[in-house]
Amino acid sequence: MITLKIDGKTVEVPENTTVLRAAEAAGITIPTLCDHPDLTPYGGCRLCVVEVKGYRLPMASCALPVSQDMEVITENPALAEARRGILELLLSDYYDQGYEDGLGGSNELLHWAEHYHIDLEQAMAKQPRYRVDSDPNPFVWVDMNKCILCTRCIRACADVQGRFVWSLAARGAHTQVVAGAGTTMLDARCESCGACVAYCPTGALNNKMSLHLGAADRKVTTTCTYCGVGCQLELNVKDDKVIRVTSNSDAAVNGMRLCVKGRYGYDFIHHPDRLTQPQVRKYLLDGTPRPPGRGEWVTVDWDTALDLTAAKLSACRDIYGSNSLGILCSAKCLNEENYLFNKFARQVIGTNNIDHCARL
Amino acid sequence: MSAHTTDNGYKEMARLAIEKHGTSPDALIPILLEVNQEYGYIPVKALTEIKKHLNAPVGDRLIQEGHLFSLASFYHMLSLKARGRHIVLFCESAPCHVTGGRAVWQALQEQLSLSAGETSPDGKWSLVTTSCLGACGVGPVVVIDEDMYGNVTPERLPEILSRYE
Amino acid sequence: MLIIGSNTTEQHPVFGTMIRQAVMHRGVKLVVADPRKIDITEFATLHLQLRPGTDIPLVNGLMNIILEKGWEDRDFILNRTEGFDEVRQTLEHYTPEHVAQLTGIPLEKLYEAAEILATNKPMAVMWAMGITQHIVGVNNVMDLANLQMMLGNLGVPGGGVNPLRGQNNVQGACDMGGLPNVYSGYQNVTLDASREKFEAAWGAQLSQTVGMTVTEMIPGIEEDKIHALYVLGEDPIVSDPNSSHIRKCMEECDLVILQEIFPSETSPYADILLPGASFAEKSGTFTNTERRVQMVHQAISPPGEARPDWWIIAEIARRVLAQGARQVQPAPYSGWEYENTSQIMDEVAALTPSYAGVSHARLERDPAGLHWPVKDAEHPGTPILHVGQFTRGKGHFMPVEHVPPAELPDEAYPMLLNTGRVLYHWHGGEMTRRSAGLLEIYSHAKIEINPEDARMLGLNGKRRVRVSSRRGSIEAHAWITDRVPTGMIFSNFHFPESSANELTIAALDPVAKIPEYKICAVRVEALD
Amino acid sequence: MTTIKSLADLDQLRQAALQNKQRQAETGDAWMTVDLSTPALASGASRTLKTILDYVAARKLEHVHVQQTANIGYDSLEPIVRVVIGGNPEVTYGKVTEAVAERILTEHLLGGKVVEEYRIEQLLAQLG
Amino acid sequence: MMEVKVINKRALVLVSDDSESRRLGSQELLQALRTEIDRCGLANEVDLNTIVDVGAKNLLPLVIIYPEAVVYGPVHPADAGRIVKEHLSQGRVIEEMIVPKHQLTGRIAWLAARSGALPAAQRIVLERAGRIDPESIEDYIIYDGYQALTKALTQMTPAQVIEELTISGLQGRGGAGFPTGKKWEIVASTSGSKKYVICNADESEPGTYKDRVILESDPHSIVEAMALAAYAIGADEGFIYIRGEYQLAQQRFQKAIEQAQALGLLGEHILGTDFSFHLHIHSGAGAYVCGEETALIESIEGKRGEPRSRPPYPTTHGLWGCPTLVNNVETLANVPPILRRSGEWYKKFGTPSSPGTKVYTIFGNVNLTGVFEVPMGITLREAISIYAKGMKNGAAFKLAQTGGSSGSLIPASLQDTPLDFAATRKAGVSLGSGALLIADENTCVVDLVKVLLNFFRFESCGKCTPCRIGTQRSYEILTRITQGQAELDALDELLKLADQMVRLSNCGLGQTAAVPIRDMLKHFRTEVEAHIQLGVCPTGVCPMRVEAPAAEEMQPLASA
Repeated sequence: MITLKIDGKTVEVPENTTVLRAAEAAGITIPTLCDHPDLTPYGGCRLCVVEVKGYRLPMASCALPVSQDMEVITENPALAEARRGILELLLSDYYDQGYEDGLGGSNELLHWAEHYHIDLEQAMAKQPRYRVDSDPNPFVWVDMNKCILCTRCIRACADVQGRFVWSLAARGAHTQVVAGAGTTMLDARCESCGACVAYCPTGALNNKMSLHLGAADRKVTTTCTYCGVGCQLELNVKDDKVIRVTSNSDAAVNGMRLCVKGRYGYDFIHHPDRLTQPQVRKYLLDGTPRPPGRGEWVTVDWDTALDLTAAKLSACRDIYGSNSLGILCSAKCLNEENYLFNKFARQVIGTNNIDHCARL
Repeated sequence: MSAHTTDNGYKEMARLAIEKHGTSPDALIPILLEVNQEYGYIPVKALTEIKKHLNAPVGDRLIQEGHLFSLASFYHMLSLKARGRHIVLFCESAPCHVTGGRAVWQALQEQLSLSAGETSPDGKWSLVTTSCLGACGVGPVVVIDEDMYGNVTPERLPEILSRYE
Repeated sequence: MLIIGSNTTEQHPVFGTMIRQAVMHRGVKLVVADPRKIDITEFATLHLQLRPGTDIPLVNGLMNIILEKGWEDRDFILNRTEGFDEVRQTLEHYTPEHVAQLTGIPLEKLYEAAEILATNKPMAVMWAMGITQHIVGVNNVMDLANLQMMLGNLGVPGGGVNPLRGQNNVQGACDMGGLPNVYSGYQNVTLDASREKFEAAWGAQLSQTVGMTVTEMIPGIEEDKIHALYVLGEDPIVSDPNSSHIRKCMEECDLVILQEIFPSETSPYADILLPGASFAEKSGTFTNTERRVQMVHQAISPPGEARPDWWIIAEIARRVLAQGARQVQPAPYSGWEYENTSQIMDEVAALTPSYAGVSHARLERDPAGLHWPVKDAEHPGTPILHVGQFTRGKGHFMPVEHVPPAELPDEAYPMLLNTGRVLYHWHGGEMTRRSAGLLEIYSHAKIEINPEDARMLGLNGKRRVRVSSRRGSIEAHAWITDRVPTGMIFSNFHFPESSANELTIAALDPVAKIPEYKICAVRVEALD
Repeated sequence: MTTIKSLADLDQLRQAALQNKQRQAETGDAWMTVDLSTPALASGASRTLKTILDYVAARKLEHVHVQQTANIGYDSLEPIVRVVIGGNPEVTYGKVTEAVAERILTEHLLGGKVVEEYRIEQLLAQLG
Repeated sequence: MMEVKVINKRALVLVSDDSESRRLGSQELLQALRTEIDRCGLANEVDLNTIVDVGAKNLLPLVIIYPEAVVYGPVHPADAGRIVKEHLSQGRVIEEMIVPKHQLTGRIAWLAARSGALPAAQRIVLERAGRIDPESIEDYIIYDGYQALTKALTQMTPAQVIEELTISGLQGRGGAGFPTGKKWEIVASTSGSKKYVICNADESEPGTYKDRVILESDPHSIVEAMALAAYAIGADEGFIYIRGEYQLAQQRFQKAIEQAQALGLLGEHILGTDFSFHLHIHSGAGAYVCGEETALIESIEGKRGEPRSRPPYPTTHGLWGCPTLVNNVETLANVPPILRRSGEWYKKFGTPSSPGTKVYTIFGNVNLTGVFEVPMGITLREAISIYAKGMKNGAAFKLAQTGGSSGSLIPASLQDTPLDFAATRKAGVSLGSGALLIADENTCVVDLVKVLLNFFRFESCGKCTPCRIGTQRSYEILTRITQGQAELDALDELLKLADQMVRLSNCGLGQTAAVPIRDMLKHFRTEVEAHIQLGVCPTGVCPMRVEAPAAEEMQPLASA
């Protein structure tokens, strides 16, 4: 363990902890943009500079390992001025076209700009440098005018997804983030997991499906409906509609990770094909024999449908015996629902003919 | 060059370069330099071929075209754009600048009818600026292909350029 | 780590990313056994490109080498297991040379794999349907257990025989008694004690015989054994093997009740169609492949008149019980009056020892979820099974012999068909085909064909093929790729119009009744 | 060449090489040493070298040995060529273009007369 | 046979001419000296000039004569004849007129270290340059080659090698001047089974080509030095990172490696001992920033040359995370002579605070360009007058830039500052790599600084904000000034950007990119303001009108 002083507070942290994390442990927030706890430290944006006794110049706390008896100051007028300067430089390369980005006009960059009382109007670039929506990926919106080259997308793709779609190209003033060999994301073997979007602090990468839908009213944490990993995700809800899916570092199984289906495969929920009314075949209502192909559908109310179902099931049971019925429950449904089906088959029908697609 | 720019050509080139330099990470830039030398630039197809040979995690990364592209666009001796038959390198650093480089640069652009980074339509010349080549004692310096010319003046240029077909 | 029969990065993408990171950042040595060059092989120290259906020879061969080299964990075998000698005898036939011949894996790779797997501890085995969807599925799994017991890799963190369950709540559906042989918590229906317990709880007489599996029920229609099917959120036409046969059976069924969120390929065969709620529209729990029980929270209301499935089933149950011949006595859990799923979970907990400590209130407090068994309200859950002791006491080695697949390529059907899923779609594709972006990226079925085969078949730039088996035929786009070896094609079943299951064979594992989706013989023709 | 194992080995090698040079000097042969450093090459040293080699070859001057060295430090006086004949003091020339090289060969090597105006001392004196 | 070539003797005489000296007769002295020099016919060989603010009041007026750097004082007009006759004509130092060393104070105190020997004769690093065939290991051995290595391996422990180096006081010649012995000591004492030696030959600082001269002229000296370093720190593998543009140096070095291997001086069991050392060449691919040692390491590791955050330093966490010694070519070239002779021997050269010699490159608007090696502590004036043979076409000296693009702009008024590490640091200028760009009165400082910032904005790796964006914004402002488009507050903006670059950049590139801006505004503010306020470029270099659009269109590299 290493003991050091941050803003006068004595902090004890394990070796190889960064000053930034040590400050966090002490409840001190240091502004950052390029840093994220899930990602390899980068030390690029320089917003997190602190003063360290023995060093002539401010040090980037996100990349500085603690050392014994270090004395750190995280905020003072000189550092505030330095941060303001960094933000002004970043903003001088940042251009907002003014479209509704679904972030409610806020992102991490703008948050800190506001925190340090920067006049956005004056500080922002006066013209765009890149085409907006420059990648055809159906899920990821790319607007490099908002990119501050923090490389969180690059590191997210590498450190979280293990896919290496994004990288930096060129250098100096011409440095930019590109997909693959300057191709489209999909051509660069992007799996559209959206990790890059999840980690982007400026909205340069954004969720295309959610772009003009505004901010969510609330977020509901739930478990993904696709594979057996059981990822936790946040359904962002507005006007009783899911407008976005986000991930959260707190999720026990997956953290910020999600796959393309989990993050973007949610629009089936609102698909017009959804069944919204019980339907029964007309012949059942008419009490006539079943026509070939079972005949036409009739939309009915629940009572009709439920009564009919119950009547047909009990009739079948009573005529052919309990074991003439088969119950297929579902690996997509809740535990509670599957339990009820098991109870239904065994208690109500009296059969063990219950199965689901575990084998398929 | 055309024989090389077939898919098989790229494959063969990638194989040879890997054979020579290996697949460890420190071989990446030497491999790219080799390709650049072979083609005068680095075709994206060649990156794909190289990548195929490197497809095992290298340290904390899996080498994809993107990383190779990133390297190729970072290092100035590597080009991602096709170049002309002759590459004219002009040193634009301060030492050459104060000894008359500006005039030479003007003259070069005029005589080749090219701006920085351009290739002539007939594919003969590419004009490229470079930072210091370490021959400041004889600046201004122009390099054409492998030949370095020191103490260049606008007046000397036509004779120098005429040496190239 | 050994991944066998799992295309992890496409089927369980988030686990896939974790495995990638483990290789890159923790230096985990990864061996992937798969007939295809799936994506995760990029991260593998070694890729064993075995012939389909030769998992048992491979695993036996690896064990043979392990014994030859003396890498087995003698203490573990002695203290924790039984039946090792029989396995040892069986393994004698699986000499590395013989195994190399059967699997098509070069001898030196077998040795290399055995060394990696035996000398890096702990070693975890990850497997999925590539192991189970064979006529020898159960034996495949047992053989993997043999391997892990031999190496002492059970009951330790980072070890184990880890199945990656296909669907989100396949684990939960099994846990909850959605199986013909067990009640919730794997309480056997043929065991008097279990049956009596549930009879007492539910107030009804229960059947003593094991029921039919899905793969028996549907063909059972033809045999007049089954007259009615009540199907919840499943699409047997697409997901079951030999679709044309399924269609014929469904057509004949007297009564088909389908409870779904979308009209499916199965709905033309339904008589009653009940609109269910999607996962976003109801609350309850799912249990993931790690046995972790987690909350599902309702975020929005169901569309129109759609209702949560638990509500629908309870309504039907009440109505069925109200009429007809079957009597239910008053009992602690005989009723069907549920206001929410929390009450249902309380009933589950009361009747299911492994879920005894699970309640919604507890899960709300701890969003990380609980790994069952959770023995009571204070029990912390069980992330790792078999620590110190197996459930049954000693781990039992089961000798396993190679059985060739049910249908192998022949002159008429010279190619081998392997099936599975792709990243962008899921199962029958009911949901993913209704997601615009997913469909944009992956819009139609693609048949993976090796370039060499493509040349032999005269594809010659043509992109459409017809694939036929003894059971049916589909047309689809060809994806010429060296992901598949020569002689083998790969197809998915996400697109009804060209579903692989038109072709697959309904040959079943004798124990688990799992169809052999992974292997059948087909013929491929180029189309214009 | 055997490998070196000690200071004595190294010294032996050094002595042998020195003696070899000494013997060469005693023959009265001539050595022309051309600077082939980068500034030299940028100033046309490769052409100078070629001129010298061609001249020597054409006239079959077997007693003239051409060798290379590198940068002595006067970049603006490149190409620099050094001439030593037998045991005589060496003469260093600067700005040795092809034409100057021919003059040096003809006048100095064959004629025994130093081309004064291209002696490096002369060139340096002119500068200040 | 081949003697060291000494540059033509040419003297520089400086007479103190501040107000105190004048009061004591410096003007008369100057006149007397001029007359005597003319009388003796030395007008073409001796440069007579004045010096101000020498700070040694009790000795005034004083006379300093270079290249010997002898200080006479106080000197009366009557002494002029003797000085010219004895010292300048006959080359005899007049011992009794020399100021006692302990009396030297103020700004010329450093001269105490200057002995009477001719600096240019004291070649250590370039001892063999231009004398031997660089492609012949025999030539190298004839001139004492591999003696140090043989001596070290057979007679010295690694600790003794480092000790000798520490005694010598050698400081890194790449620019920072870190004590070399100390650096070796740190790497040697860091635990780790694998260590590396890296020779930084990525000499990209514009105008610096001393390392190229060493590698092209005497590659074996670096092979030997790297083997010595490896032995001292316990490494068995080394890389020399040579600029990709230095093809000739690469070829010659490759040949040297092969020759050394053939003689058993590299490879396994060198000289039959347990010491093994494998040396590889790694070619750069065109990136200035890779001269920064951590960027260089990243580059070897197959990545973009982005400097790492420090600490930790390469001495503990270098190549592949292993302890790594990174030394500049010139630094290493000093090592074999030190070990062959001794640390004490080496300390006799240069100044007490900066022992040894320094290799300078000099170019620009001067008569003789090239490379020269002198003891630490010569002045810029000396370099121009004596080694570069004065300004070209008789133009006036306006400014020098020392140490390449990142170095200081030194105005004529500071040309008597001695060029050693301590004195330059004190004067607020950086000695850097030893490049001396000499610019005359026809050079526009704004135009020059714009060229420098153009360089930096392309050479910045792009990683950190202050450097990537700061260099670009600075360049844009400078461009506006040269186009007559700037307001006076642009200069405040420039200073603010410079301050951000210095304080907040991740590495030296961004930090030093600000130096020329600051120096420009410190020494040449009037000239800059003339552009803005008068709308004229005093030297007539800048166009003072918009020629082309200043803003650059940038499209994503993505082709989509």
